[in-house]
Amino acid sequence: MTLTLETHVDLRLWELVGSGAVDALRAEGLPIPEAELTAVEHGPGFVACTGRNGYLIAGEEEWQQSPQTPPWLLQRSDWVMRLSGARWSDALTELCPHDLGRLPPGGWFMAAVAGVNAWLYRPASVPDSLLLGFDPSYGAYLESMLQSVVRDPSRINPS
Amino acid sequence: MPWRLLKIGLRGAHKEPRFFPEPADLRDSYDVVIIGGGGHGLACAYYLATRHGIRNVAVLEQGYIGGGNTGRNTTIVRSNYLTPDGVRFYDASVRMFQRLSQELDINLFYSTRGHYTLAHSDEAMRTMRWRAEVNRHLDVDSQVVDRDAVGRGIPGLDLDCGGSQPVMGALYHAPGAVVRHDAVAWGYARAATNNGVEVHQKTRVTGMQVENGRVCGVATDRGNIRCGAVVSMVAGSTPRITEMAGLSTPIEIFPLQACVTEPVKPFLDTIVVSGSLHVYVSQSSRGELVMGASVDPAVLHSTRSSFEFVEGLADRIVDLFPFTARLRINRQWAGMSDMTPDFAPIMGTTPVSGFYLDAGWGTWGFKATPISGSTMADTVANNRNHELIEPFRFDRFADFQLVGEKGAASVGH
Amino acid sequence: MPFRRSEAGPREWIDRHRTVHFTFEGTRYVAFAGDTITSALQANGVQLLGRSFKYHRPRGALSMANHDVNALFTTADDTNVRGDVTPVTDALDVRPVNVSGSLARDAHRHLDRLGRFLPAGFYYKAFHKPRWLFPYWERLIRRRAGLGTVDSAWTPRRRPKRYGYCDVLVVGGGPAGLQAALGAAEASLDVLLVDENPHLGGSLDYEWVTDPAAPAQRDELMEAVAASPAIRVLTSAVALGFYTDHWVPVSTPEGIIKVRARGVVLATGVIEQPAVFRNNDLPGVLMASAAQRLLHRFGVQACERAVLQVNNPEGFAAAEDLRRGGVELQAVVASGPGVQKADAAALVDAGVPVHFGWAIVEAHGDGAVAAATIAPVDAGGVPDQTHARRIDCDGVVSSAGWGPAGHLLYQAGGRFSYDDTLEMPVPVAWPDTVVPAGRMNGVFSLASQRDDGRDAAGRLAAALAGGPVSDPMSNRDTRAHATPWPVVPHPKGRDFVDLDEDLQYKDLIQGAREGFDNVELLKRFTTVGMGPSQGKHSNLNAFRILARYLGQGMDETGTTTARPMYHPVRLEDLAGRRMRPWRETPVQAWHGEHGGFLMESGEWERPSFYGEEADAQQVIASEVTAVRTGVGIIDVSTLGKIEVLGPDAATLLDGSYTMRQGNLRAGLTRYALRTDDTGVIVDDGVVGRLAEDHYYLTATSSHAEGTYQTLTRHALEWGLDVHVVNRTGQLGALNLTGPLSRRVLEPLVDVDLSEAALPRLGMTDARVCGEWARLLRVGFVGELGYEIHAPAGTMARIWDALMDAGAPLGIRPFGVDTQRVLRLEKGHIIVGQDTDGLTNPFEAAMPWAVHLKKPWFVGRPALAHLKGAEQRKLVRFVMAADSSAPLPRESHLVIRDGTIAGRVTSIARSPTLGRPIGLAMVDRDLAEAGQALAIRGDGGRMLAAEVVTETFYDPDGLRQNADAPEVTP
Amino acid sequence: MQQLDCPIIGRRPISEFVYGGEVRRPPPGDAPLADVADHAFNRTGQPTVLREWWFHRPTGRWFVLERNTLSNVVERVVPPQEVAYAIPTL
Repeated sequence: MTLTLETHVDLRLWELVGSGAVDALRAEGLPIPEAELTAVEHGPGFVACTGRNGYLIAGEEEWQQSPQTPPWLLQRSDWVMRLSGARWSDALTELCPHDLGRLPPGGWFMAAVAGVNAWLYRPASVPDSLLLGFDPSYGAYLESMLQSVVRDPSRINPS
Repeated sequence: MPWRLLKIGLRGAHKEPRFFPEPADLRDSYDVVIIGGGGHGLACAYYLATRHGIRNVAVLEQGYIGGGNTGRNTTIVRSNYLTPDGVRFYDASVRMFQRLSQELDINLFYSTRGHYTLAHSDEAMRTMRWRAEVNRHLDVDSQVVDRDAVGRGIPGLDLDCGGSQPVMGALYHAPGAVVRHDAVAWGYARAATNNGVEVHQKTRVTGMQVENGRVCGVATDRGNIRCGAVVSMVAGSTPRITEMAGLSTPIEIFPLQACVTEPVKPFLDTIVVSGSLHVYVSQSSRGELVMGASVDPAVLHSTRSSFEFVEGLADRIVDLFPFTARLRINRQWAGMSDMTPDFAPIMGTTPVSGFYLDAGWGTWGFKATPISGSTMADTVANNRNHELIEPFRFDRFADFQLVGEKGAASVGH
Repeated sequence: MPFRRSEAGPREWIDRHRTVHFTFEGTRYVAFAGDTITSALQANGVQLLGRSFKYHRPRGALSMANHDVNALFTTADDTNVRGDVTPVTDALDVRPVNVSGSLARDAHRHLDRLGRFLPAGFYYKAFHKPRWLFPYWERLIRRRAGLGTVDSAWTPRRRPKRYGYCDVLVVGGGPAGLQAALGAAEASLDVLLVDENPHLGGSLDYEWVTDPAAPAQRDELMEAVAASPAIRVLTSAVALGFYTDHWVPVSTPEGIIKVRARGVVLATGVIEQPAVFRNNDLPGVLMASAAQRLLHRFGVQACERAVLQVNNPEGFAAAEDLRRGGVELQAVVASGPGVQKADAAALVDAGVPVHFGWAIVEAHGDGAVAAATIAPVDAGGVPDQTHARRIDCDGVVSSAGWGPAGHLLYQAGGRFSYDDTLEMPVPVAWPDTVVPAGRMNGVFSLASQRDDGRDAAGRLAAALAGGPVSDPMSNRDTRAHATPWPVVPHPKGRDFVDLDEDLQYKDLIQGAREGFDNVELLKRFTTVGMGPSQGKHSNLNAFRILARYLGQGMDETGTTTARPMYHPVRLEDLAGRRMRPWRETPVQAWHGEHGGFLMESGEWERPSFYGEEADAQQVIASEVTAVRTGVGIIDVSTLGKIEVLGPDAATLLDGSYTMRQGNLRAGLTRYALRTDDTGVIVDDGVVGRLAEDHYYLTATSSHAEGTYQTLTRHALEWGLDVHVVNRTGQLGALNLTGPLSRRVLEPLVDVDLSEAALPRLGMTDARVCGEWARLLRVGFVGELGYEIHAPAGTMARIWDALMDAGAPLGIRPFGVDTQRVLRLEKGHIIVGQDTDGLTNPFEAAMPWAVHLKKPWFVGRPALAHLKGAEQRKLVRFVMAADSSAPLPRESHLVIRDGTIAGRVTSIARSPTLGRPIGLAMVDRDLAEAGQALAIRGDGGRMLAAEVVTETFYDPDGLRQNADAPEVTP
Repeated sequence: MQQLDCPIIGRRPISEFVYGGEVRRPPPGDAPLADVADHAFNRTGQPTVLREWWFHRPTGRWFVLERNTLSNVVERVVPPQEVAYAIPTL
């Protein structure tokens, strides 16, 4: 069973924070996640609610950094990778203490992966794949960690 | 074959005298009650009896002697501290340790091995130099050595540390030693009891009587005791005792863990500490690697072990000594460290008359055993702080007069 | 074929169709695939497997279960290898540990004769007088230490660790464990079943083979487990310990799996305990379960003619088993409450002499068992020598009783109590979600073990469902399975209680007599249970001996703590894959390609300067000059960068920093100093305001995360309406600085860079090279300068564009070391270098940075009292320009009247001023202008310096004016 | 490894958290030295149920937990409003 790692997923990312964020999303015609730490699919990406009046938008939109009134729109440079294959969650058992096999399609999760804070999104419409995003300064490190997991044929799983 | 062993062998082992007397009943009054039958408490009792003629002393231990941090530490003795106050104090301790086997007539296996504190950054090198300069100013043998000298002094050390945080140099402290920790407690216990002190194991202090700002007794699970002086030398249990005395302190309790490997033939003759990697290691006279790291991240009054501790420690030891990868961890354990904000102890008189405190040892209590015992005995006998412990006085926090030991303390044993 | 192999058995682990060749002490042997080192050597008739730790006594197989360390070996790349459980592989080269020369002719074997001179704790009593001789003895003793030898050429095999998850973890694949796994699976729980052996089955494979009902039950259980989709199985998998919140690391041949279970069934079984008699450690003396393991798992007969001591029903069954396996039973002795004559019926019928009320008092032999002496014994283990009989034999097999493998249950908070009926400790209390089952729980018959497993699973399922948990059903046996006193002390000793540590009966008695008469002190004094097998075969007997010595019960005597690991585990396995997060700035590649001399700085790697290390001083000086006279550029992406947004942003920053930030005008920045509750400096940086409700600030690289955490916490505890966004890695940053910096930048930006439009300390959003960026006019290095912060994805482009634009003006990249010199020339501090863990702003000579007019900020209550009370102060000093003496170094001491009066915190030869300058933290009365300082340099050489008060370079900051006339490079 | 069970983020391993220490309320800016020193240094050292700050790094959230420092059991998650206080401003 193949497991593949796409090391650079081309998505534009924006962070929307401050009062009026929901209205702004609505005004842009973007879907609105129903609760904190959940996400809804949006084109090739998603809209995730990361906290009170805080949203992470991943998609194809190009905006300007916002005018200086709330809600503020901040450009993000997250490094995004995609792990694909039926056993993607097994691969992450080496790097992440959470049982990601239980993350449902459409599920969103923020956790430490190989010691780096990351967000994880399992697109509802693409079976067996996971998007991971994180601070770009850790990109080369996490890429090397994930590559070594994907390439290691000796991966075991209790079975 | 030493004469003593010949004698034992020829006459049969069973004729050896008891180390400790049979347990006695608790009396209802003593001159001095020492809470805590670890190294500090037993040493204090010994010096009270032998140097100050105060023999009507009870040492109360809730478990068994030496069963707390005395029996849980990694047995390192050194004096390469950062502040002159700390250096003087621990230097006096090292000097006492060096002759303690003979004084107590018990072989403590006091073994001078040399102590390297590795530096992996410019910042660490600056701190090492600072310590070396202060040490040498006070005639303590410490020097900064460069990377090559570290390589020569510690065969098998990977100076590149597995690929990150390479060793840049070290503070080398020749007098650094290891010593059989249990034997320190036993030696003091025997010598103290031989001089009239009573040691009561399995005796828990449950309360303290303070009247008009003066201590007049303690309650125990075996009955009440009247006394004129109470000395608390209980490390991780300190806040429970100070609460009984109605005192607030800055002491917080954090678990400190350690572990040993199976015994292998000696290959590591020195004590190696890495502040940046947060590990320290030495090889015991049995051949085990004795290893430790920094305290656990959160307050906890428990000696439970955590797996993440051995994982993290192993990860770093394998970086430092790659060939030890195949050694196996046999056993892990934990003690409770009484930490202070400035990483220096709190010693001497307190606002409660007759109540003396010896606490705040953090991760360094064992190496202070003889000097703590002797200076506290002197302090109790004269009801004023011994000059060596004056900088560690109880009320220094109220005056914002802290001891700056924290700079040397990211990890240090 | 080797002579000891028996006929093939139904459950054996070996594959008789595959042979492997291995070498032991230079001799080649043949074994079968599936053999362990110990079984293979036994099969080849090699009985002498090791030498003991202290006396170098000959040792052979004892438990065959990794409960002793008689058989430890060194291979090409490992040592202290456990022969009982380590498979032989082709071409394996095995040597014994702890011998000098060969096993048979070990040079230290004569130490055995010195035993009487080396009693327990002997080393506390000798060697320390005279003091000067101790190092001699110490060297001698140290050479004797340890077992195996490590090889400094070994390299780590860092294999990944994994996380595992299940509803129910079942530890132990014997009858109780198998049944518990099935029970949990039937309750729709996801089960992970682990067993340290390479095959499931546990005692079904060797102990129950004489029970006619057992094979069918075994097959039924094994098939059901294999067929259950809810059960995953891991074999050769050791559960190392039980940690907080059902965290059980399992060591497997492929690496460690850290299992998080919701509930755990501990069906870990029992550990057979040796009988204590003289020479009970001779090769050929082994436990009955070991003989059965050898026979049924490996097809090896432990011996041909045996004398057996059995104190329990299992022992009689084992005797019958061995007899049927072809061993001649010369005599069977049996004593204690665990013995019922009916158990011996089969043996008696077969004509085996069975002596009730007798025990083995001594084994005889030189290097291997040749005979045993048996005698009637009383309850105290005292033999009636008048009836003693010596019987020739080549094997002595004992089944004295059992101890629970209760380590994990103990660690989980379970409690044990000694059961006077069963004559073993049994669990009496445990958490609802950690349940014991099977023999460890005092349940012995096959049917009851299965019942117990089923009950355990049921109770656990109820607990996990949050329902009421019924009281445990007692499946416990109601008869003894051991003798309370399996000890026959011998006047001549060699009656071993702890074989790891060579401890004899008299050692324990002596320890107790000397006052070490509680379990913990006895353990520490005698070292009982402290060897590599951690008391698995020794603790119970030692506690029995102490209890009897003290005349008290077993529970009153107590036990020692069962600490992890259950079996020792390799450092490399614990370490796992090397994971050290490291970070890169957006310009990282450029530095490498352009000669940056990179140094680690926390998780980052930063250029110290651009050039060769050997030329460092020269290169740094030229970089300084480039900045002072032209233009330089430095990557400062590692700075913390934090956005503070919302109506209460000003309140948050006013409360968090020492200086006022609420009155900052939009478009300006201000120095920002952060202290803690004690008034000690924590960090510094710059706070800028973009709008009424919008601030942007920087923190030092090492405090970026800490600043973010502090601000978010304050926002909560002060109940503020504010968002704090950490953009540290999201944005890159560079500082373009020097008198020509404006000229380089101007063509690339869409904003006016005049002093009026973007003044000193100004901040604005702008487009640089068409990309969004934020410009900050900063002055850390003392020249006109622009920090440019931009998204990580665009930073490299901006950097390149600036390098191109600056090329005609001689732009130079500069590194951190250069920046340190530049800031020193300006007298700016570096927090953590010029300050220490106790420095407050007044000591750092920065009273201007503390706005005590603010009613409150973190640290204000303390600083209000500390002002004017400082006893030391940071000062600037200069040294003579022409001195050829080596400079003092940072951390060299200031000495006055022979005492320490301060220390140098920063020092450099200033390229701009042409003389050494520095900062020192000195006693307050030395902090006056013109004060002479004596600094003790390398080699104790005293060096003279003078305190100055004025900033070394450009005290009025004229050079930071954007409209200042340009100097010509 | 211990887990902390927090609102919204669920059960998380303690390795994802930063310990923030005991929740304490600072004295006013002009408090007497004794009060300042008491707040700055003294701690509730004895075993008890302690209110503590815990920061969850992956989601950037602070939690206030009441934890028994003897048994290590988290007994309650405290809403931040319960520990909030107003700071004096200009």
